[in-house]
Order: sequence, then structure tokens, then C-alpha cells
Amino acid sequence: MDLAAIFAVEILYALASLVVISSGLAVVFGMMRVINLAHGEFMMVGGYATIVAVKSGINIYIAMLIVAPIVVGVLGVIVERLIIRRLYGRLVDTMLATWGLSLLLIGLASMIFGNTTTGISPPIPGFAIGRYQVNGYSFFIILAAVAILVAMFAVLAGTRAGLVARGAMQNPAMASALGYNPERVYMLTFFAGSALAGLAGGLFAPLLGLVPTIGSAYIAKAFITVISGGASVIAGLVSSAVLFGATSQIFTLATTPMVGEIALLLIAVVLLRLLPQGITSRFFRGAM
Amino acid sequence: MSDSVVQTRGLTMRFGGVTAVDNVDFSLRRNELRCLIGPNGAGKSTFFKCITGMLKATSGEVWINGHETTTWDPHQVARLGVGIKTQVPSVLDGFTVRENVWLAAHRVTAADGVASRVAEAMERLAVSSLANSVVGSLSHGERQRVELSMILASRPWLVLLDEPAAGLTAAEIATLGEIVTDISRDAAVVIVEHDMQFIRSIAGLVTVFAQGRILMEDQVDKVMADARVREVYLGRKN
Amino acid sequence: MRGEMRHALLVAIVSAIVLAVAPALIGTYTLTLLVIYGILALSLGLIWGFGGILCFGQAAFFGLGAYTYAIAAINIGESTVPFLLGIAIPFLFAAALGAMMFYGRLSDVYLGVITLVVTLLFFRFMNSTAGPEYVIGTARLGGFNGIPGFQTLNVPGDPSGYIFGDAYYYLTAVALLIVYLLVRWLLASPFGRIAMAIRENELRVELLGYDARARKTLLFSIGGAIAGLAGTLYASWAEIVTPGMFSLGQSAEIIIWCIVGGLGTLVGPVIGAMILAYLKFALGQQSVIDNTLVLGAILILCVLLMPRGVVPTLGTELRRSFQRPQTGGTRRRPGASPAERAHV
Amino acid sequence: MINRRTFLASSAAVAGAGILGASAGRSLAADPIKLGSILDTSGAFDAYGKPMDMALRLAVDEINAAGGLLGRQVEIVAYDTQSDMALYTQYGQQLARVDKVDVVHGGILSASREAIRQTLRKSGVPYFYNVLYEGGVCDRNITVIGVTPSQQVEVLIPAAIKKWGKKIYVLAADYNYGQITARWIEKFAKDAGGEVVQTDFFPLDVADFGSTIAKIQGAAPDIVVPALVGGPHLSFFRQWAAAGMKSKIPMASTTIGIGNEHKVLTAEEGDGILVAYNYSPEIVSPANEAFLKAWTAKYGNTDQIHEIAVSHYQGIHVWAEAVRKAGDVGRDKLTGAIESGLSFEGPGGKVLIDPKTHHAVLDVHLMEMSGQKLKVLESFQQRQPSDTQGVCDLAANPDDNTQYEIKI
Repeated sequence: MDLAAIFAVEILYALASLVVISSGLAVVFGMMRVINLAHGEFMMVGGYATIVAVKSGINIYIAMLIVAPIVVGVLGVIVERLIIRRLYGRLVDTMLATWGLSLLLIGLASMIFGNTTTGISPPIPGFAIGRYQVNGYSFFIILAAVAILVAMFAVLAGTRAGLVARGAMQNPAMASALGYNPERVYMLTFFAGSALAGLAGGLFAPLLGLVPTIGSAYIAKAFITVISGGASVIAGLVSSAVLFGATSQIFTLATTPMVGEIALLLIAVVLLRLLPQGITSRFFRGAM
Repeated sequence: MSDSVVQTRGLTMRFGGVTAVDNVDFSLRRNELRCLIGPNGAGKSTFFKCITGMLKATSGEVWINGHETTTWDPHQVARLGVGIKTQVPSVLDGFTVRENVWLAAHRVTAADGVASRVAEAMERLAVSSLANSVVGSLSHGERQRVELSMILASRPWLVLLDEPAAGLTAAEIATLGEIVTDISRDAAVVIVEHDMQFIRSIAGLVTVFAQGRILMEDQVDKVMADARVREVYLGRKN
Repeated sequence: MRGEMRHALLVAIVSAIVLAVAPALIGTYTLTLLVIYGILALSLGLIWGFGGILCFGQAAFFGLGAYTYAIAAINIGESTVPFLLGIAIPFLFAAALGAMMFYGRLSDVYLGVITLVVTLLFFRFMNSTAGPEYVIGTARLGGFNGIPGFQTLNVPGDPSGYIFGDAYYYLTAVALLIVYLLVRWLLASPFGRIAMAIRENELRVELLGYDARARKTLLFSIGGAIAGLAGTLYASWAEIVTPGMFSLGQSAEIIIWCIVGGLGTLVGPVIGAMILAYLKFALGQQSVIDNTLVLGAILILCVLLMPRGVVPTLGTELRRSFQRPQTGGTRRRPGASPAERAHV
Repeated sequence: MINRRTFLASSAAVAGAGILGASAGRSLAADPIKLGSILDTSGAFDAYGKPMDMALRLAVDEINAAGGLLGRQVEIVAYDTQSDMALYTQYGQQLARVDKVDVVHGGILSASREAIRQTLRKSGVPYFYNVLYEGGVCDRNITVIGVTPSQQVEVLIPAAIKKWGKKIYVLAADYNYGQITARWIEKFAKDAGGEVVQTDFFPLDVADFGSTIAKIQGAAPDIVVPALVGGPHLSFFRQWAAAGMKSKIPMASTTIGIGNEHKVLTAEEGDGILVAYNYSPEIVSPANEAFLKAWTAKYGNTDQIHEIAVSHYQGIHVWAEAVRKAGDVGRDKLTGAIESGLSFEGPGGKVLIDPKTHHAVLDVHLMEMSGQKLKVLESFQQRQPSDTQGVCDLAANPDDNTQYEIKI
């Protein structure tokens, strides 16, 4: 029974971590039709920002939740101004440019940090459920995932900025006719997406052995989750995170991590074959 | 019944909660020229797409020349000898006019006859002088003619045209009328159209769509005079 | 059409001369790899540049060709059958995958994701085959470490007549030229015309009665076979095949070669592949600056400054500088029609 | 082409290289001896490769400062394989055919070794592979300086069982090294009266071990033995500590620390993990003191030193010993010297080459991670590479050229 509880926590944690990893990519893809292949490296930068901040005496929560998103958000704005802005509407070119960016960031990080950076430990101790220990920090990740989804929903549905953002994405001409500058909207959206990537990096920093190449462990998963979700940012993210997270984790628990990964990939193939525009093209249509 | 080349039985197309085409029975005789009219959203374009295979009907049947084509794809429908023109000119912008027409002629002609077929089709639509121009650089009217020329080159016995007059000048519409009359000499033609002037100029039988159903079917003058048609169609169109 | 083939022959002859002279500058061993990568780039250049199919998983066919060759060579010994299998299996696999995707009407980015995921599947699977239970015939799959020690390419019928060194270089160079001419011929044929037409406007081509799905599947399979050939040649060159051939990085590199070289041309991707692969090789001989960083910067700059790629950009520049004003007026847009594309 | 032949200030004139092997010995005494190096100093595996490159340059400096070998300076021809297996094949050929080096040191992962081993064998260039690996390579052209499973696991597992109990849960990287090491763990556990209750294999890019930690608790072992490799796998140790498992189930690892992982983990996360290697900077011996001093003088601090950097350093000195003893750099005489009971006193203790397997007999130290350091608990002198010895006898079969998968 206790073991079942532990397994349930792990499955929930798997869903939550997919949401955390993919949210930044989902915002940028859903709103701007831009696929940021440097997303994993943005997370990596967020991780290093957190570690450096903690090492210099900043409280770990401030480092994870504020410093990392801001650092990566600013990085995102710079990238948007210098690169992405020139490539709007050219999906493939943006993918290639951001892939180049990911290599560049890996190179920079290895030159700056080298390969041995002492990480930080999670600020929440593990605790026991019956006879079993569980990672207290898992609950923090689950909470963070819920908070991210709620915040995304609140911003998109409840604020003027969110409304303008959605409007500008669907019809840039109309947004500018209403007096909003679509360029600024894109820039802010990319900032938000990057900040979410930074937040994800910060949140996972205490769980990882951080090395400059860590981003590649995440990008494929995030990419598949977002694309399979389809056009609706939040509904797509949640539905595919639930599907993939639960599948891969159940297979991992029942067999091995390799089978879990292969199950995830196979499901993605079948899913995209059946729903070629992603989950939200068939279900939850019109949702956000 | 037996001389119908296009027939639908109870054809219905729903998108989510909206029924765009509602239980339509339609029939077209060999070598007939028929216009489909109706206000925006009447379902005539959806109906057109169901016949051409671009959409698969929710229920009902489509028969073309004795084949049930309800679930067929556009290329299978085309292979029956059906020439199809879409609403927006669907041409190959990066190719020259000759290459466009060649593509149409190639499928239905033996290799040695292709060149003369291409030349003939371009001649009939008066695009021969543009043969080596890239289609993307042509005017809207010229592109419409290129598309019609492609349809002719594939030598169809049934031609389906979706709003061929859209965006054309008055002079171009007059020419188009002549072209359609010319085509209808050896093929059945179905035209979805808004432009009443144009429909008058080619005359023939008219089917009026409203709210996904066939409102009436008659000669063009009778349709024009009908009060119900005026209400649903002309009334809204001023 | 005849003019295009004449042009293609001219390109082939010039390339043949360049390939024959190249060993004076670069070791044939490295050159062989550059040529193999050229063939690989050509395979994606064909299906992407001319068929409009963005495949994120061209590495899957490359790796599959190499693994097929290695496994068959261990089991059979003599290399002729393995060599043919190394082309046939990727062809069949691409046909199955292509049919699944195109008959499902998958488009653009979703197609990219499926091919990517399939490649990842191969990568994951091959990486996890280190255990002794993963055996095909007498060949252990070997997991991450791959399969070493198989029979390399030999003169057909003579298992001890290994083709290696300079001879192997000339063999691959000839293979590249043959593939180039065959692809050129294919593109000039009605099949090629229609394939390009599908890329331009799939609906129109369907409305003319052509089955776009079947044709795309066939084109995709041909691309798979060419990538498989590249993999087969690679296996014989490296004398080891590893799951790294299926990696995301390998797939991305092929795409980059095409972009840097120039999409919509055949020579472009080949040249892109050769330049970048040589650059990577050259960068490994210095340690002043991190190599990953340099490659990343090059990629970004290429996308921003030369979005059409090196070869078309150079082509346009050259044409502009040689073109006299009076001949310029009536010509059609450069690089626009298939006839025009055939010039590069 | 950028070339790095001129790394040593002393190598003034680079003459057009002599022909391979023996004939090189006949060329002018002023000609430098060429040492080819092939390592991943960028990309995913550079945590291993960069310190190895530093160790190589230190060792060659020392050799040259002592007057070189046979009156000739040693010159490094180095290539960065960027963690790309295709580049190993390419540079391997480059070293053998174009640069015509006298010896090659390098290769990190087993796949990279296999990518160049045959090329070097065919071209007659002696090859030194100086990395801890799964064992079993049997080839007279190669000399292996790294620790093999029998040397390491035979020390580690019985000690862990004695200390903590009989039930073992193994987590291994899913490739040859992990697969083979897992089998050795099983064998030595059985020999020591223990039992492996479960073995899980992990693809190299798995970074999330939450489910594994839950499963381990379900199995309730006495000891967890991670044989995990690379950056992503390092996350296991962090997540293990985060779940509060460190105080519940102790760990003994065959891999952690090789790439300085104990410095990436915090002291709280790492403390108490049992390992067994040939080297720790904490070893007290004149050779190690001298080594640490030289390293500090060249690089400022000793932070980068790790197990396989020292292996690499020892490998280069063993080769230098062999050249001195043979009086020649050519393969035939060199191999003779290698098979003559050659030894070198290195920072990790005495390195003696076993003539039958070309593997090293080494000291192995049982260590415990403590405060981001490797604290030596017990030293085991001169452990034989008995795994490879069981399958390989180059004296009897000099033409052998296989990597044996050792039946256990």
C-alpha cells in the first residue's frame, strides 16, 4: 500500500516534470510558431544561474524562482532581438538557428564552467510514507507545475496582455490595427517562454548533476510533448504530458527505463499518425 | 436516372455542430451545364468539395459515372476524367505556363502526343504567348486561364468549376463565358458561382442552395424571378 | 530536358576532375568520408529540396544501411550481398515509414517530428543492445559500442580482395557521381517533374489525377536508399558502426549541410557536407577555442546571412556579375522553375 | 590546415617524418619522437578527456625535461575527437598514415578504442589505452593501463558485503562496460556470500531516477551498487540524497569519481560512498607527492586530476620506460620490452605490465568519499587483471586480435 503511494507520487511527478520542462517551449511554439531547439540549453543556463546565485549567498528559492527566470528571460530577449526576429514565419530556419545557438551555449558553458561544477542540494528533505522514503522535492516540482499552468491560464485568459498576445498571434495585422505593436508582443512572448525555460532549469538544478551538455537530455522530450499536444498551449501541454508522463513512468516502474522511453516514443508515433495535428486538433478544440 | 453522370443521395456534411450540407439529392445529366448558386454559407462550396473528394461526406452517397466515389480521394475522382478548378486558382507558381499545362496533359496522353495537346490547350485559352512565363508572375486573370487550360489539357468529360469568375474584370468575365460555353460542347459542366451576370451569360439550369439544402432547381430566368430566391439570395446580396 | 542532362553531365565531369585532383591536397582517407557525407547530403537534398519532405531522421536510413551491411557481412562474409542489402533494407523501411506518414496525410512539422522520433527509437534501441541476448545470426548488436570487425567491402566474388585506401576513395567518388547523375535523370523525368509539382501545390497535382501520396512515398524511399548506400559505404570505411549514426546530432548535421550548401540544388548539399565535415575535422586539430562553439556560430550566421545557402548565393552573384543588361530583362525569376534549378 | 605539431617549445625543426616504426629509429637523432594523442577534449565526454590531455602534456614535459628518449625529444600530435566516434576513425588514420607517429595514446570509451585499434594494428603503430574498462581485449599491439573489473570489483564488493550485508541492487549504464561489470559484480557477490537481487540498466542520457529510487525501496536491498556513467547519470546520486535515502541504504560504486564526480556532488550527497580505484590524490607516497607538485606547478591547482588522468599519465611513462629499455621506438623491439616484466612507479603505485595480456598489474585502493575527497581506507597491492588473464594468452597466441567477452 505504501509502495503504491510512492509509485503514485512518482507518476504524478513524471507528469509534472514534463509540464515544467515543456511549458516554455509550448508558449513559444503555441504563440509564435517558433520551435526553440536551444530550449534545453536555456534550461542549462537557468541551472547554472541558480547554482552561481546560491554559491554567492542568495537564498535558494530566490535563486530558483527569480534569478534563473530573469537571467534566461533576458538572454531570450537578446536572442529574439538578434536572431529570432529576423526569421519569423520561417519555421525551419528558426529551428536551425536555434540549434546553432544550442551548440554555441554548450561551447560557452564548457569554456566558462568547465565540467566540474559542484551542484546544490534540494532545500526540502526527503520524508517517509510508511516504510518508504520519498523525495520531498518531488512535491515541490508538482506544485510548481500546477502553479505554472494556473499562471499561464490566468495571464492568457484574464489579462489584457494575454488577450493581445493571443490576438497578435492569430492575426498580427489586426493587433497592429488596434494599436499594439506585434514586434513587442513577440518579444514579450519570447521573454516569457525563455523565463519559463530558466525557471525549469532552476527547479531541476538541485536534482541534477549539472554539466554543459545536460540540455540534450530534455529537448527531445519537450519537443515531442509540445508538438503532440497541438496548437492549444495549455490544453495541449497538459494532455500530452499526462499521456506521455503516465505511459513512460508506468513502463519504467514495471520494467526498465529503456522500455519506458521506447514506449513513450512509440506512443508518440501512433498518436501523430492518428491525430496528425496533435491531440488538441481533435479533443479540447478551441481550448487555450 | 440512368443518364445521370453525377448523382448524390442524402449527402450530408457536418463540421462539429454545424451542418453545412443537409441531405442533398442532386443529379446531373451527360453534357449538361449547371450552375450552383446561393448566399455565403449556403453549403454550395462544401457540396462541391464533397463531390471532388476534397472532403469526405458525413453520410450519404456520391456517384460519378456509375462509380460510388463517396470516400474517394481527389486524384481518384480526377482519374475518372473529371476536371476540377478550385476557388482560389490552384496552379504551380514556380513553374512556367507550359510546364503547368504539360503536367495536365502528361497523365492522359501518350508521350508523342503531349506537346501538341499542350499547344492546343494553351491556344484555346489564349495563353500561348505566355508559355515560358513563370505562373507566379502572372495576373490573376491569366492564372485563372492557365488553370482552365490545364483542365482542358486533361480532356475531361466532366468539369467542376468553383467560382471561376471571382476577381475577374468585366472583360475577362465575358471571355470566360465564351470559354465555358466552348467547354460545355463536349463535357458536362458544374459551376459554383456568385456572379449573376456571368450566370445569365451562360444560361442553363440553376440549382439554388440555402442553409445546406437545395431550395429550387430551374432555368436561370425562372430562378431570378422567384420570390424565395430573391429573399435568401438576392435580398442579402442587395 | 536534354539540355538539363547535358548540363548535369558537365557538372559531373567538372566534379570528376575535382575529385581526381583532390587527393593531392587532402588525404584520401578523409576525402572518402567527405564523399560519403556528400552522398548522404544528396539524399536529403533530393527529398527535401525537390520533394518538399522535411525529414528530421535521414540519419535513420544512414544508420540502418550501415548496420544492415555490418550484420549481413558478419553472417555472410563476402560483401556483395551485404552491400545490396544495405541499400535495399533502408529503401524498404523508408517505403513503409513513408507510406504510413503520407497516407496519413501528415504534413510539415509533424512529419519532421515522426521522422525524428523514429530516429530516436533506433538510437535508443541500438544503445540498449549491449546484452548477449541481442544477436542476429552470429552478429552481436553490441549496444553503445556498436559492431566492429566485420568484412569490409571486397571485389565482388573475391572475399579476400579488399577494396581500401585510394581504391576505396575512387570507388566512393564514382558512386557519388553515379548517384548524382541518376538523381539528375530522375528529376528530369516525368516522375521528377511531378514530384516537384507536388512540392509546389499538392492539391493541384491530385486534382489532375496523380496520386501524390504514392509518389511522395516512392521519392522518400529513393532518398532512404541513397542514405542507406552512404551508410553502407561508411561502414566499410570506418570498419565499425555505432548507434551514434542514429543520433539527433547526426540527423541535425545532415539538415545543416543542406541548408548551408543550398536547398533546391543537388550540388549545394554535397558541397555543404564536404565543407562542414572538413571544417569539423580541421577544428579537431586545434584547442584554442571550443569546437562546439565554432560550429554553432557558423550555423547561426549561415541561417541569418545566407538563408538560401552557399551554392545558390554564389550562383546568383556570379550570374549577376556576368550578366549583360540586355539579356537580363526577359528572363524568368532565377531559381524559380525546375528548368532553372537544374543549373546548379 | 591548422596543425599543432609545435606544442613543445623545444621542437625546433620538424623534419619530413621518417618511415614507420623501426626505420624511424635510424633517422637523425635530432628528429623528435612523435606521440599521437586522440582524446575527446570537447563535447559530451570532455570531463574525462580534458584532464587526460593535461596529464599527457605534463608527462611529456617531464620526459623532455629529463633529456627526452634515446636523446630525442618527444613531440605531441594531438587531435580532439569532439566526442564523435566518426572522428576517431578519421584521426586514427591521420595519425598512422599522414603524421606517421611512433605511438598513439588515447581513446576513452570502449567504442572509441575499437574504432582505432584495428587501424593502428594494421599500420604497425603501438597503441596505449589508459582507461578503466570492462576488460578482455587481447591484442599484442595494445597495452592497457586502466583498471579492469576483476581488479576493482573483487576488492569493492566483498568489502561492501562485509560492511553492510548480503543483498545487492545494481544500477548499471546500458552499454558494454555496464553489462559486463554487472556480471562481475554478480560473480564476486556470490563468491563473498552475497546476492544480487536486481540489476537495472540505464541508457546513458537518463537523468530522472525517481521511479528507480521507488523500485529500489520496494526491493529493500542492503547495498546499492551504481555502475553509472556520464553527466546525466550523476543526477542519481543527487536524487538519492534528496529522497533521504543516504542514511537508509549505503552505496558502493564502480564508476563515481573517475570523472571527478565527487567534486560535482556536495559533501552531504557524496559522503560515505565506497569506491575502489588505482588512484586518489590522498595516497601518501613519494611518487604521488612529486606528481601532485609537478601538476600544481604546471596547472596551478590539482582540481582537475582524476583516476583516468593518472592512468593516462602512467601509461605515457610506461611507454617511455619501454622505449628506454628497447632502445628503439619501433613496434617489434618495443613490444619485446613491454613483455619483459616492465614496470613503472607511478602516483597510484607500481604499474607492472603482464606479458601475457598486455594489461597492467596495479595497486587498488579501497576508498570512501568524504568531504569531496577520496579517503583511502585500505590498499591492495599488485592486483592481477585476472579476468583478462582467464581468456587471453598472447605468449601462446601472439596473433590473437579479439575482445573476449569473459564467461563468468
